[in-house]
Formats: sequence, structure tokens, C-alpha cells
Amino acid sequence: MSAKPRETANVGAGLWKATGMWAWLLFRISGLILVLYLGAHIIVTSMGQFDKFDGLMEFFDKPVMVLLDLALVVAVLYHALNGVRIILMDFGVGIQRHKVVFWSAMAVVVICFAIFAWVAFTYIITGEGVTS
Amino acid sequence: MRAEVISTHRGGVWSWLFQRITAVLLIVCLAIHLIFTHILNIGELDSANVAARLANAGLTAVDIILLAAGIYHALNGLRMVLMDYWFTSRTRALTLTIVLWVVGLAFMGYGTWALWPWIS
Amino acid sequence: MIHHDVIVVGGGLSGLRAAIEAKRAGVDVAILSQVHPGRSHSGQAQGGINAALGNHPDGRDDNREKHAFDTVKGGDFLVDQDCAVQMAEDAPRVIYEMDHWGCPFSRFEDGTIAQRPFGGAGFPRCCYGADKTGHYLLHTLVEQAYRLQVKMYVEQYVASLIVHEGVCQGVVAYDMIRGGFEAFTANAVVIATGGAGRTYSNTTNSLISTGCGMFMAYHAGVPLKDMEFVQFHPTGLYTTQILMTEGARGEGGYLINDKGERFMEKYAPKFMELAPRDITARSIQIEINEGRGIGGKGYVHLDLRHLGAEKILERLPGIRDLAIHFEGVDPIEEPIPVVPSQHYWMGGIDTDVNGATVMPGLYAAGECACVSVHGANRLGGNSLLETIVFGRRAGAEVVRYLETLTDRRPNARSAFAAAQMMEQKVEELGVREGKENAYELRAVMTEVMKDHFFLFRDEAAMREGLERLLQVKERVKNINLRWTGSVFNVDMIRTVELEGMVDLALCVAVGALERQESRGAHFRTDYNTRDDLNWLKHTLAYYQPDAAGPRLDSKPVTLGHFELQERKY
Amino acid sequence: MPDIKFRVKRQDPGDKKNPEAHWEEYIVHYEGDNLTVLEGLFYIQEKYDGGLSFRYCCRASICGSCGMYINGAYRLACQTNVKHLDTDLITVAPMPHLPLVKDLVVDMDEFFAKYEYIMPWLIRHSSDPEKELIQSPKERKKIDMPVDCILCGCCYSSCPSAWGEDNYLGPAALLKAHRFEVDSRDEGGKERIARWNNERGVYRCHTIMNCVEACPKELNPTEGIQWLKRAAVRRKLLGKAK
Ligand SMILES: Cc1cc2nc3c(=O)[nH]c(=O)nc-3n(C[C@H](O)[C@H](O)[C@H](O)COP(=O)(O)OP(=O)(O)OC[C@H]3O[C@@H](n4cnc5c(N)ncnc54)[C@H](O)[C@@H]3O)c2cc1C
Ligand code: HEM
Ligand code: SF4
Ligand code: F3S
Ligand code: FES
Repeated sequence: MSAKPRETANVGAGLWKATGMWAWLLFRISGLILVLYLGAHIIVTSMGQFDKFDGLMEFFDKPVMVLLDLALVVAVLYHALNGVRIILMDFGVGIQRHKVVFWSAMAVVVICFAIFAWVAFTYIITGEGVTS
Repeated sequence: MRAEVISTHRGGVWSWLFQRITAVLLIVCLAIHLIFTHILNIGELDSANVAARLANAGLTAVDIILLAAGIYHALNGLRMVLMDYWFTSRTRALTLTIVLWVVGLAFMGYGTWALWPWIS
Repeated sequence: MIHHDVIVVGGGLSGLRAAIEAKRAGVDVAILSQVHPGRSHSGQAQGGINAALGNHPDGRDDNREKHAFDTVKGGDFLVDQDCAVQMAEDAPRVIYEMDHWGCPFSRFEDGTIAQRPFGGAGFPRCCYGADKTGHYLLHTLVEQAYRLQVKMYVEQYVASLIVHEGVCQGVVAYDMIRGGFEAFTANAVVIATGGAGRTYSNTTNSLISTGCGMFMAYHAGVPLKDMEFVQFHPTGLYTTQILMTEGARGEGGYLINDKGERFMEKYAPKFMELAPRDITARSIQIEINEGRGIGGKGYVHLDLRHLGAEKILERLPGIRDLAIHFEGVDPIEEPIPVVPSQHYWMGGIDTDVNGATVMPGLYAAGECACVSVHGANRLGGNSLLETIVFGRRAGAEVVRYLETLTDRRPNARSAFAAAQMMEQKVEELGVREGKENAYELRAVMTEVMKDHFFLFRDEAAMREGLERLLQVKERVKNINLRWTGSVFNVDMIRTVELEGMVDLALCVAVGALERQESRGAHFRTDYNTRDDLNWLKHTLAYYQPDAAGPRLDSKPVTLGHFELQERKY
Repeated sequence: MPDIKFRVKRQDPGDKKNPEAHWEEYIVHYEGDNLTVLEGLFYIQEKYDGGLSFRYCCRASICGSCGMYINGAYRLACQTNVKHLDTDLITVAPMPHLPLVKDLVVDMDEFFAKYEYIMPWLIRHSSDPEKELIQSPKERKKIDMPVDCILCGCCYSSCPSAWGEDNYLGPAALLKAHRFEVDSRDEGGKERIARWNNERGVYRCHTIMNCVEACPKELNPTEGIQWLKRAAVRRKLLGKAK
């Protein structure tokens, strides 16, 4: 028979292999982390009222905390860029090729993160900010 | 049929829409906020520094928007997550919404109060 | 025991249309179906549905009269002409109604329903929705049934009729999801269970087209009409016999033999590939038999490549998918290997133009019925039309019948007894000592039908075939059921079915042997011409509980609208 | 000719002795170079175990009966040629996250209840013309994708939003809503909108896209759902129906 072996039916990725599934799970988790952070952030900021702010800031400037900050940055970046992808899809953009859009967004995440990491490590190593 | 449970739910377009609008606001304001507060001032964050930054009316406005949008977005996001798991019925969902609004408004008040001394 | 005024057996197009019509008249109607109605066999239909709408630029002169004539001629004059006229008359109306109900027909530029040429028709009158017309029509009717809140009992396998003193009063059904038999009583029953294609091993039909309704009625004493007329479609996929619609040729596809010739030139110079199905199918088979199949093998090519990718993707996307998935051939790049395959059951339960059978309270519509609008050979696009036209008429007739009834209480004892009988029968199947295997027997039967009662028939071969069928019938008595669980027992259904299918096969065999002429799909090499003097009549087959085969009788064909003439294309 | 091994998930919740799920293996023998998974299941039923239950009807990928979870992906058993799975072990399981009836048969009642709930029929208020309703090819094109849905339930089973005790309408029902909302002949905006424009309807879709991945007809339910969300906003802000 002249039949060429050819991909038959849509052989989708299956539940736990699908990009969209992980994208969503991580998005949800990052969102929740951010909610917790936001709560903490408001409370910390309010410490200015009680004159504890500077003490706390010094605490946050410790390298360990800066590393934790970086984790937060990942969460923010991931959430923000995947959020952009979702909003694009709300406009009907990229529904046909959501994976391409997803990985492009991830590339932007990596780039932004690199900038943040550079700033942070400069600080950890030299103890000085990039602008000063 | 369980499908009938759904029929008690009404609307949802506003919360959906505002989630997007606040997201857009967030991405703009957050970028400004992060760059000015964290990148440019890494390691030097103290009350004087923050006060100096907040003396700029524009940046203050950004922070206030950030606060409002952030709280709405965060709590509405939280609501969306919770409504997937336990707060499925109309009554539960409604209770959740009300509670979150109260919490949100409280935080908004508290957050503004916290920002106040910086500004004045 | 569950009661409804009307029970419709089968959720295909005809069953749904009948139920909708009755429901609209305010009658309490329920559909019982072996599968969810939206999964019925009707959804497989591809090509289209005929109606003389005159939307096509080349079809402006088309009219109902011409549609009726094409139908009669296509059916080799075995058609009851008044019925064909009625069908053509009703056609535009039911199509417009389907459109108003939301059927997504394809459209012409001016926004009217698109039509394409189809085999045996003088004008392009086949309304279509891409190449998924059946799917679209079926879903439209399912939607309407939901809208009207027609009660649907889904996944109920109907196993027998409840007959009380010669009147049909309901059915006995096996509940596949919960298990067990249940009697459903009713004042009228409409059978719409579709064809019996699965009695052949090489069929385009779905796996549930086993003719249940036909043999239930047959066993209850209702005659089956014209069972020897079985349609073979020219173009089924070589390996799976999945249909490549006539629409593919309607859109301009070629049939090509090994030498690269468009061989239809020889057989139907005027209509070419669009000759009626019996003629085209036989032509292909002759090519294959004479060694001009592709590479000498048993198939020819259906070539669509010259239509171009754009047209194929727009008009025949489903065909392309099927060819890719099931044959590994992309019609845009390669010709499709096709063979003639069993396709349609012209015969069926003998009914009048309103779907009424000889048994009071029992109605039939769709492929399982034989109003006789297809005669000896159905034209493409006419059977979808038949299901809707006659489903509607049967639904209306049932309502009229209910009005004439004075006593509306079905006999509970008969119903109970009928349900119990089925239960016992299945129980007995499970404990029987026999060693026959239902699947083996099914394979034997379907092969016999394919080998002995296919496109070309002759006395000797058919005698042998009949003999073998009788053996199968004998052996069926020794089947024992291997699995007796109560829920979703497919094994049981397939075993129970087999018994009835053998009876249907016997009707085909006996009828075909008896009819010593060639007419439409029934072609005998030993009597290769039509014989209007002796055989312009319908065959009726009656069940005989004590004999192996049916008792045959005949019935005149209604003429009066069109002159008999030789059938040339 | 080739043999291939099938691993089938079996479970008969009604069986008192063995109600638990378990896997069973069968060797399926076939001739030629084509065997669909559905044919394999028939082979098992005929040769090994008549008790194997599964749905089937058209064997031509149009009726939507045979959606299953085959080798870790949603597929129609009849449309899946084992040769294209490139392995000699075929794992067949029922569609996950739906109530099980037996073996490969899942309960679709709720799926259809939700389908019915969104009013999947053309709603019209003006009186119908004598002939067809005029619909241009351009307008017809808008429903090209959604009308091909075969209601197989793969997308519904795959969507995390619909799992568990949640009452999310699910991609298939919403795609149907879209199919009618975009149909130029439909006038049912007012009636239907309340059915899908709510927290158990379109807003429960988090654009996870599993449904797109799962659909064996390669449809895109998400596209329809997103269209609906936009339609709801348009209606709220601009008061426009279509
Ligand atoms: C591949 C293919 C393509 C076709 N294309 C065309 C075409 O282009 N144009 C055209 O005009 N015709 C076409 N036909 C023919 C046409 O599709 C059928 O004749 C028509 O659909 C029959 O419809 P029906 O309503 O009579 O029965 P079906 O659609 O077969 O419905 C039968 C119903 O009965 C139910 N049922 C069966 N047995 C039982 C039982 N024991 N208990 C309970 N329920 C039962 C089934 O569940 C089903 O719902 C095609 C046929 C095939 C096979
Ligand atoms: C920086 C820019 C941000 C963008 C572009 C963004 C975008 C989005 C979008 C589009 C959604 C809706 C997803 C849906 O409907 O399924 C969403 C959900 C959510 N967002 Fe954000 N967001 C941002 C920042 C934040 C922040 C700062 C927080 C927390 C404080 C947050 C918390 C959440 C949560 C908890 C959800 C719900 C997640 C879910 O349903 O799975 N987001 N976000
Ligand atoms: S959208 Fe696709 S997966 Fe979902 S029911 Fe329809 S055909 Fe099946
Ligand atoms: S998987 Fe579900 S959440 Fe939305 S995109 Fe598909 S319906
Ligand atoms: S059997 Fe119909 S889709 Fe597979």
C-alpha cells in the first residue's frame, strides 16, 4: 500500500505532560505566594509608623534575605509574564499556539531575572548597589 | 442533576474584567515600584531613602494605585482559587466574597495609613 | 414498568424526527436508544440530503417532479411512485425546517443552502454541510429534542416488542448502565433502528447497524419487504470499508484503474462517475475482477488530487481526515484506494406512506422501514431525506392513531410476561451447554453474505450460500454466553443480536434466489435483464417460527406517475 | 503477523468479589499492517474475555463513543492505529476524572446534563421565512470549528477546572454555547447568556488548555470560551449583543 506512516489522530500530550497544565499550576502557586507576600509587605511597610522600619530593612538587606528576594522575583516575573499571556489569550491572541507564546514569555522571564540576579549578586559580593 | 446547582450563579464578568484591568495596572506600577525601590536602591533601603522617594508625588500615586490594584487583584485571585475547591455553591461563594471585601477594605485602609507618614 | 403514550425505538434521524413531531403535538413521547442519540449511525452520513431547492446555478430548472422521477428511475421502477412523489413534495419543506432549527448547512455566496451534484440526479440538488451532513443534521435534531424536552432513555437496548392480542403495546429493553430488563409500555411504538449493514463483513455501516428493529418486527409477525435489495457503495476505503462519500465524486473526483483510465467512460458515458451506485459499484468490481485493479489488487483509485488542496479542505475535510487516519493516504497528495462495500438496506419493515405497518400500534421509519421510495436502488442523498420526511410523517400518524384509541391502558400482564421472557432467555443463554462461539458464527455469516450475496449473484453460488446460512442458524442454537454480568454486557447484546441477524440474512438469501431477474442493486449473472412482466412486484417475507427460512409473498408496485423505461445513464 | 500487548484497566464496581481497579494484559494478534485500538478491544472481547465493556458505534471517529485514555493521552480508540503509537505496549484506561460504570465505560450523564443546561439549540423569536434563513459563507465560517464537536467528552475529562465536586460547565458545553452565540441565525442571546456568563460558566475556565490538547477532533474549545468572555464584556460595556 502506498500508505506512508503518518501521524494519525491528534495525539495530545495527556494530562500531566501538557504545557498548559503546568503553566497554570505554577501560575496559581506563584499567585498565592504573592498574596502572602503582599500581606507581609503591607505590614512591614506600616512599621514605619512604629519606627521599626529601619531595623527591619537592615534585616532584609542580609544576603540570605536577598536570595529569598530573588525567589520572590521569580514568582513575580513568572506570574506577571504568564499573566500577560493569559490576557493576550483573552483578546484571542495566541490561542492557536499557546505553547509558543508560553515559551516566549518564559524567555522574557529569564532575561528579566538575569538583570535582577546581576544586580543582586553585585550587591551580595560587593555590598554595594549597581547605581552607587 | 448537579448541573442545576450552577443555575444559582449569576454574573462574574466584572470580577473577571477587573482582574485583567488590575493586572495591567500592576504590571506597569510594579515595574516602576520595583525599579525605583529595589533595583536602584538595593541595600540602601531605609526610612530616609523611602521618604525621599515618596516625596515625589508621582511615585506616591504609583504606590497608592499599586496598593489598591494589588489588593483587589490578590484577593480576587485568592477568591478564584478558593472557589475552585470548596466555595463552589452560591452561598459559600457569596460569603467568601463578602469576607474578602471586608478584608480588602481593611487592608486598603491600613496600607494607606501606613503610607501616610512617608507622604506627609 | 414505565409507561409513555408513544415509544420511539432508535435515536437516529428518523427516530428523533418522529419523536419531535409527536412531542410538538403534545403527546408524551420517549426515545429508547442503544447509544446516545447524538452517537447514532445517522451521524456518519457524509454527502448530503436531496431536495429540489434550485439554489445551484445549474439547478434553477429543478423541481419536485424531476426529483421524484430521478428517484423512481434510480430505483429501477420498483419504487412506489406515490411515495416517491410525496417524498419529493415534502423535501424542501423539511430542509428549510432543519435550517430554521439551526442545521449548519454549507452556503452559497448569496447565503442560500449550498447544493452539489450527486449520483443519478439530473440536477445538483444535494444539500450539504461540508462532508459531515449527517453529523450536522443529527446534532440539530438532538438539540431540538432537548429543547422540546423529549424524554430520552439512553443506552437502553431494546430486545423485543410487547404484543397483546395483535396490537403492539410497548417494548422490552435492557438497561445497559444499571443492568436488567425492563418493560416499557406504550400505546404506539415507532421503530427507527436503522439498517442491518453488519450482516455483511464488508460494510460502511456503524458497528450497531444490526437491524434489531427489523427482526423484532419480523419475529412479531410483520412482513419485511424487498430484503434482497442491498446497496453496495462504490467507494469504501480498501482496508476498513469506511465510506468515501459520493460527494467526493460529486465535487469532481475520478475513478481510475490500474491503466490510469477513467473507466466509467465505458459503463456510463453520460453520467461518468456520477452514475447511480449500483452501476458504478458493478463497474468497479468488473475492473477489479478483470485484473485492472491497482497493481492487480482488489481495489481502484478515487483520485481527488486535481481538485486542489483548497477545495478538498473546504468541501471534503472529513474525507481527508478519514483517509489519513484509516488508510494512511492524504487525498491532496495521493489517490485513495477504494472498493465497493455494503452500504444501505433498501428493504425493511413493510410500511405505508405514513409509516404504519400491518400491526396496529406499530410504526416504522427510516432505514429499517421500506415505504419503498428507494425501490431496487437508492440514490445518494435520498435516505437522509427519507429519515426526516417519513420520520415526520410517522410522528404525525401516531398522533392521529392515538386519537382513535378509546382504551389507552396497555395490558400489564403481557408486558410483564414479555420482560420475563427476555430475562429467562438470557439466563438460559448463560447456562446452556452449547460450545458454539457467537463471534465465530458472526464471522461465518458475514463472510457468507459477502461472498455469496454481493454485487454479482447467481443461482449456484446463492444456493451454496443459503445452505451455509442454514447451518449457521442451526449452530446459533448452541451458543452459550460467556459472561453473564448485568452491567454493560456487550457480550450478551452481541449474542442476542446474532440470532436475529441470521434471520435477516436468510430473508436476503431466499428473496435473492427467488427473484429471477436483475434490477437495480440485485444483479444476477444468470438473469441479467430486468423482467417487468414477472417481477415488477415487491417481495414480502414472513417469519415462520417452525421453519428455517421465511415464507415469501408479493405485493404490487404502485405506478401511475411515470412511464416505465429502460434505465440508461 | 504482528502481536501486540494490550494493558487494559478493568474495574467492575458492581462486582462484590473484586470491585477494585486492576490492570490486565492481553496479547492481540492481527494481520496486515493496520489495527486500531478499538479493533484490539474487540479482539480481546472475542478471544479472551466477553466481559470487557467499552462503548463503540461508528468506528469512523464521528460518533464520539470511544473516547479513552490510551498510552497516556486522550484518543478515540477507533481512530488510533497502534502502529502510530510506536510501541508494543498499548495501555488503555477509561477517561479519568469521570464516574466509572464499568471497565472503559464512564458515566456521561452529568456531561450531557451540562450540555443541555446551556440551551444548545437555535433560539429564534422572529417568525421564520418561507425558505432558508440567509447566512453568508462568511457568517457560516464562524461556526466551522464548533459544529464539528462530537461530544466525546475528552475535553471535559481533561479539564482540571471540572474535576471533583466542582460544577464547572466544562469546555464542551461552553463550546456549544459559543457555537450558537456566533451563529448569525440565533436570537437567543438574552436567554442563554445567564447560563454561561457566571462563575460556574466561562469564568471557571483558567485557560489551562488541556481541552485543546485532548480534543481528538483537534477543535479549540478555549477559543470559543474566550470569545464568550469577550462577548460578555462587550455586552456589559457596549450593550451590543453580537
Ligand atoms: C457511511 C455512510 C454514509 C452515508 N451517507 C449518506 C448520505 O450522504 N446521504 C444520504 O442520504 N444517506 C446516507 N447514508 C445513509 C443514511 O445515513 C442512513 O440511511 C440513515 O442515517 C438511517 O437513519 P435512521 O434514523 O433510520 O437510523 P440510524 O441513524 O441508524 O439510527 C438507529 C438508531 O436506533 C438505535 N437502535 C438500534 N438498535 C437498537 C436497539 N435494539 N435498541 C435500542 N435502540 C436501537 C440506535 O441507537 C440509533 O439511535 C449513509 C450511510 C452510511 C453508512
Ligand atoms: C505583575 C503583574 C500581574 C499580572 C500581569 C497578573 C495577571 C493575572 C491574571 C491575568 C490573572 C487571572 C488568571 C485567570 O483568570 O485565570 C491573575 C490571577 C491571579 N493573580 Fe495576578 N497578576 C499580576 C500580579 C499579581 C500579584 C502582585 C499578585 C499577588 C499579590 C497576584 C495574585 C494573583 C492570584 C492569587 C491570582 C489567581 C490565580 C489563579 O486563579 O490561579 N497577581 N493574575
Ligand atoms: S470539543 Fe473535542 S474533546 Fe470536547 S467533546 Fe467536542 S470533540 Fe470531544
Ligand atoms: S482545560 Fe479547562 S480551564 Fe479552560 S482552557 Fe480548557 S476549559
Ligand atoms: S466508535 Fe465512533 S468515534 Fe470511535
